[in-house]
Amino acid sequence: MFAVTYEPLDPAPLVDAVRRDESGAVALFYGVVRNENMGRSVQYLEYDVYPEMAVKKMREVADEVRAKYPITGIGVLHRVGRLEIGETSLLVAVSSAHRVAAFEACHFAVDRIKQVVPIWKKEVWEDGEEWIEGHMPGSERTEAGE
Amino acid sequence: MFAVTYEPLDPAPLVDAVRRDESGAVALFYGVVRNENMGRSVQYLEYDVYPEMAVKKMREVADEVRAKYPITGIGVLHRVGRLEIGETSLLVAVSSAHRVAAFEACHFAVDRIKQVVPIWKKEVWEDGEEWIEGHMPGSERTEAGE
Amino acid sequence: MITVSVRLFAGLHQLIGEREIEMQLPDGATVAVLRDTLGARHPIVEALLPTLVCAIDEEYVESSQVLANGDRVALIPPVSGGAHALLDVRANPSAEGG
Amino acid sequence: MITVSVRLFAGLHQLIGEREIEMQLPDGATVAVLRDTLGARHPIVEALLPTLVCAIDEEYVESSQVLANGDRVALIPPVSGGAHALLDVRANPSAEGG
Repeated sequence: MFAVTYEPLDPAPLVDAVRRDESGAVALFYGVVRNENMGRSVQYLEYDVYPEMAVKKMREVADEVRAKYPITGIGVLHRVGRLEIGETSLLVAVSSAHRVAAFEACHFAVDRIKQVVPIWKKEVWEDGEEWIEGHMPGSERTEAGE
Repeated sequence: MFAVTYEPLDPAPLVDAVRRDESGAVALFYGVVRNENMGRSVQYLEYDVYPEMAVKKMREVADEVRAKYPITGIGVLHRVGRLEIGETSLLVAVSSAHRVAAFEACHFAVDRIKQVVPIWKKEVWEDGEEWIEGHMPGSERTEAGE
Repeated sequence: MITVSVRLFAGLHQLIGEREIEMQLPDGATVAVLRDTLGARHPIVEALLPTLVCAIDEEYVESSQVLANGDRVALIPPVSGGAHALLDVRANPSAEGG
Repeated sequence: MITVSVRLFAGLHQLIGEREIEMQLPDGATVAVLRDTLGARHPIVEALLPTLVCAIDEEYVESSQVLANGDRVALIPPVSGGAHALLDVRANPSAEGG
């Protein structure tokens, strides 16, 4: 299960989808909108996505994880659009026979997803906003609050 | 939230309970009944528990995790009684501002829970059963299928 | 004589067939005495006894602990991940999923 | 002349105010030409252009890639974790929660 959606994320079907009868462990990661980043108080986040490519890249990350760890299943859901503090933006579920592989593979998958999946977030503060894009040169401009 | 129950486990209230507005990540671990162990086909598991002490030890593990990692919340649910293949026996949820601490603290918590919480499981095969108790001397006897 | 209640778990519970039993012990009896007395009364569990640790009021106690009348004792088999390392009894973690 | 459609995301989308635009380019135009042309037409995004990578049919392509009439081009800003390491453009992961 690999998807991008504007709706709230539901972990239950994702966990069901990755579990096999050989699975003894499932590691599930929630990326959550928190109220602070780099010392600034965040009001909400806005995520943008290139949907077709995002799902394709999620599947490529899954292949990479399967090649690297003895897992029995993997799935990724990403929410986009406007998200409030406490809402879940990302779910990554990995199942394995044993817990060490489930934890390590899930952690690696999250790292890779944040590197290669074309999804961007804009932080909105009381006095401005900024697209968080690997410190692209334009960030000073948007920081001024356009 | 720290509890032992005979009912199916629901992760949603556990995740809600550990999340704070400062949390950017939640790592959730599912221990799941799998169909095979040590080369033998498992029919189902039976868990026994010393309930008062189990919850007390869960809380001690949580204190240990809080002292070791910068987390924002932790909770543990363990199911006991008879569990079928694919059912969830253990949920451990850890929240943190950042994902590295959430993953590492959750993994550590699961390891410690399996070491110190007085909960035991019996594997039931087609031709016998055994309490999995750190290879206690009596295991040969129960292996014969009493 | 003192009377203590003894809670049984896992293999011990299954072999004896009771969740909780009462035991009469001489005044000044220790946990070790309780264990020996249980083995004499239920020879089927004798092999398990050396692996057990004992808790009173949800705290682990040593074998030398003297019991008091009315104590609720729990006899705790090794946890799969090696709980007994806590009391240096033995710790052979079983290979386990999850 | 060829006509390509260009999809815009994140800051680029916000600055230009369109999700997708059409651009006329000379025959044989490369991705680099497209980028320069976009900068000339929308000076407000000029500072962003060096950081963008380009995808056609959901595959990343180099700046030297020659465009064909009807291509659907996506202009992709850096992902926070450093997607652009893939093409050796730049990778400055932002400090990020989650």
